[in-house]
Amino acid sequence: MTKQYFGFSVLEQRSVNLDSEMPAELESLYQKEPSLRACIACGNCAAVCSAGHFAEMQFYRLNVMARRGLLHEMVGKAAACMLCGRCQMSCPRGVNIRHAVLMMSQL
Amino acid sequence: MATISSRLKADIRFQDGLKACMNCGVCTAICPAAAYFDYDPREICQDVQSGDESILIGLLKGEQIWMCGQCLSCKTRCPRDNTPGYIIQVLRKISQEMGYFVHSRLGRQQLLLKRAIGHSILETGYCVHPKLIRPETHREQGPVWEWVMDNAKEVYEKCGSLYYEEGLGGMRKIDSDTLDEMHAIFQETGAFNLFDKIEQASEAKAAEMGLSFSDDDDNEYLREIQL
Amino acid sequence: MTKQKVAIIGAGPAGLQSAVSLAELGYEVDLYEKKSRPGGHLAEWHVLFPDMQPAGELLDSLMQKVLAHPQIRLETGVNISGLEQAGKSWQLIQSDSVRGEADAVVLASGFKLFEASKKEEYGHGIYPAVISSAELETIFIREKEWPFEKTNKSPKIGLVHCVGSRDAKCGNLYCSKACCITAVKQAIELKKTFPASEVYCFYMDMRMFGLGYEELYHKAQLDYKVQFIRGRLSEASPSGAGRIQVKAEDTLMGRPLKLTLDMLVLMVGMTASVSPEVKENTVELKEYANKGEFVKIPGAVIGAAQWLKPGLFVAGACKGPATLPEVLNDARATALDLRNYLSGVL
Amino acid sequence: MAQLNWKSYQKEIPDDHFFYVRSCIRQTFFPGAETALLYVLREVLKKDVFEDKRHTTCTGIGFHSDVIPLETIMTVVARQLALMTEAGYKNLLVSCVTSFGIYLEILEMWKHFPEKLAQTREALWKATRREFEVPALLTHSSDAIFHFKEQILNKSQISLVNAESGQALKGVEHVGCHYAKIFPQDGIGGAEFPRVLSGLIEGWGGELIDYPERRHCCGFGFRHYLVRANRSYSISNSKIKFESMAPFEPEFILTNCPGCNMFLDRWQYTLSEMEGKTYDSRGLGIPVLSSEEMAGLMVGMDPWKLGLQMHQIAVEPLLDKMGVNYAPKAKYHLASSAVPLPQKPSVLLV
Repeated sequence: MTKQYFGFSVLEQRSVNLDSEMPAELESLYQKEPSLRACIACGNCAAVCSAGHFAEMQFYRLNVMARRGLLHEMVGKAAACMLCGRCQMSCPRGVNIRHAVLMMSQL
Repeated sequence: MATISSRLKADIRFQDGLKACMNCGVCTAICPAAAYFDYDPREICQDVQSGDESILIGLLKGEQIWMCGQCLSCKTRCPRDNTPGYIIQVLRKISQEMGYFVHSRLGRQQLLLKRAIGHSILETGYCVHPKLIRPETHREQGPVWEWVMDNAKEVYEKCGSLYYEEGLGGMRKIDSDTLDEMHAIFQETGAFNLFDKIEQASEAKAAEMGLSFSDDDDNEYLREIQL
Repeated sequence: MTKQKVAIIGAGPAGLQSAVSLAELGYEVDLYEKKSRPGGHLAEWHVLFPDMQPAGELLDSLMQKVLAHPQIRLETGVNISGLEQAGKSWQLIQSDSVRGEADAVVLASGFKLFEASKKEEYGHGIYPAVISSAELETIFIREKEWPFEKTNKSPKIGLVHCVGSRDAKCGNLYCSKACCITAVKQAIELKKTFPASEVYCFYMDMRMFGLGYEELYHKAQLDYKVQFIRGRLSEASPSGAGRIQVKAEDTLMGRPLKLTLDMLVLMVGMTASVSPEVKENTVELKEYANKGEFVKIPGAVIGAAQWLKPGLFVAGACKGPATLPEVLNDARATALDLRNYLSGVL
Repeated sequence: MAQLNWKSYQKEIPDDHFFYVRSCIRQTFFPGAETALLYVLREVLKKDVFEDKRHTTCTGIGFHSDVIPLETIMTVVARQLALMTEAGYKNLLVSCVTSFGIYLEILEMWKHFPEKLAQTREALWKATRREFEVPALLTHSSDAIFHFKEQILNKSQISLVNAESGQALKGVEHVGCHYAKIFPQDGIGGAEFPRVLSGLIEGWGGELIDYPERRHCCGFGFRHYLVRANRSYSISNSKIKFESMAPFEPEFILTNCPGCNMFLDRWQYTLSEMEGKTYDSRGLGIPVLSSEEMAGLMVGMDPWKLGLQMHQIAVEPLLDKMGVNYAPKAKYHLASSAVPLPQKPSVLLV
């Protein structure tokens, strides 16, 4: 069949679909850095982030992306981290952020 | 000059539309626009609630306020009785009043809508009518629509429609006295003012973009904003 | 001199504790319960947050004290519909006739759970897989079956916070306080029952105000892998084979989110149970009907007596959402106020 | 689908004496639906339905596309009400769901902001020398059909039952967003479990099927359909609905909104051309009928006078199941000399 063109297209949904299969690497990320699970998305990490001044870098959002299975998006954003570790000092839940970002960017 | 905040608050739809947002996201969850676009009615509420003029100008100049489809599904669900869809109506109104709508690709389409729907109301008394739905610009209407249009008068009459004839019934020709009344209402209630603002801002934008502009459909600006 | 008598309306935790405290202070206590058995909501609960103590243990210990005390007389199946003041004493009215008399009264009528079906978009009462947090407790105490196949050992389960609370559409703008921690407690119990399950909590704010609550939340995340999604559930709909599709916004991502579940638990909030109408010499105890307010105590914050009018005290969650420890302490404090009143200090 | 709360959303629907206002979209795409409504009410049920030929669009589509100011639409609505007042009627009967929402919203605004009502009276007087009363009752055409559904069934030879097998026909509903989502109290059954269409499906013998995206918008979106480049939004949202209902194998979709009716019909065709896919097992698509069209069939109207040939999705499979008596060959027959038939779509069977 020749597909007709109508001047517009069918779009991809932006919704997060938690029914889709979670990537296998996700479990290994949490095994390597279990403290990731303790994040409460308070935003302290993003508030003090050195890279955040120049790039769209909010660590808590990386963590949410990972949990939603959006690893590709997460890895791309994690690259902006300079591993300065200020976030780790400010995290109220003791997440080992430096190590976590390192693990994220290596996925 | 009135601030955008005060312009917003002066509109009853804004008074009704934003009480106090608590950022819960029930609106975005079921928003047909949020399903496909980088659009988030919750964030719009938060932005507007901030009252920050630079944020508000950003909204008025941006693409996002034009993404809402006005289904008003958000109104049903909001636990704080807000209606993001009403806030959008007011933002769009102000964006047109202040000429900011031409800054965005989607905003510029207001000229098309003004010329299609606005003119149709004045000329025919209908927002839409069969002759507006030309098969060549509405291929999604399918081959049956083409057939309907090819045989329009007979098909409509068979279904009990007057098809642009005078009389009492569907798709009748609306008499000139009635259309005169519509004109008078448009004049009295500011619709022509809005039309003029849309035309003027569009014409200025066309000049800025180096595109030709005219009252008829044959100009570069109109073709550009259709894309 | 005969002992002074106190009547208590409601034999839930507040009424039971009031009865014990007042009897220990030396009063005769008439304890009236509308239902056929005492205990209130506690009698239908499995374990208590944050220590996972069986609810039955607490109720048993309260009941033992009540039954063992010779000055407490417990009557169940008695619906006190109003009060009449005659001089300094109070008459308790049960369907137009005087049921008893007392020198002071404690209203301890507790709360009603928000009726989950009123939050229509969640389909409670329509879709069997949608249950309330109270119904989940009855499943835990094995009075009810799981709403999914017995063979399903890895169910996907969602818990929705704030159902009937913080919601102008339901007329309840307040926070019911106990639901966040109840969700965390229930999520952990679910993971203990079904270790392979996936459990999601949909919250707006995690209100972990009590001692040990935040720690339990932390534990739910780390040890039980409960997932917390910041977004209020917008709707639930049937997606075939008895499953439920839910929609929320993942507000931290700024994107809509969809998920299909085997069971959806609605954390129902607290609503008033009676709305007293106070007149000069009478008090009508009106049943709460969808709209109504918790019993308001004038000047409660500045430490005034917890009474509606002199001699008519109010204890526990009928004044507003409260946790069990708060209710028990409030009952003790009310007993002290009441003693001061009857001994002429207050 | 058990429905718990719908009884608490009852609205008063008048038994007679309606002032009727038409729908732009319906007159354009489904003229027979309005013919059917008037035939059912006037000829079958002997109701008084008055129409004034001077009434116009409510301008709702222009309003929701932001080219008509609030004050303008209020005054245009006021003019319609003035015609009703002049004719001595109190019950407004509205064909269009967008209009229905507009009337509800404006009446509500006038209630909460009486100064707007005063301004509108003044503007209408200045522009047209007309005066108006607010209507006593506002009825959507699907409300009216719901209200008279038993009488319609009593006059009917057919029902939503497979005439051969005796099985109830499986139907899904799609209620237009502006019917009850804006003001749940003004729709039969409210916004979450509206009864206006589900009551017809069940009341006329069909089997109602609930599906996950039942409450999702068809995707009209006003400016999203009206500007060609934006139609992606429109078709993509309809697709959410089709994919969600298809596994339940509905035999028809019942709607109460002229726009939704058109989109759910046309987008099935467009999607089939774009993606090669149809949403039924036989490649025919799912027929989409409005409550007015269904009522017309029930009382024995000829499908081709009802305008069902103007649908892109073939309705014949549904007509056959229902046992409707019709002439298949007359579908595209017109009185004038033989005209060519519509072209066949490349995927969708017709």
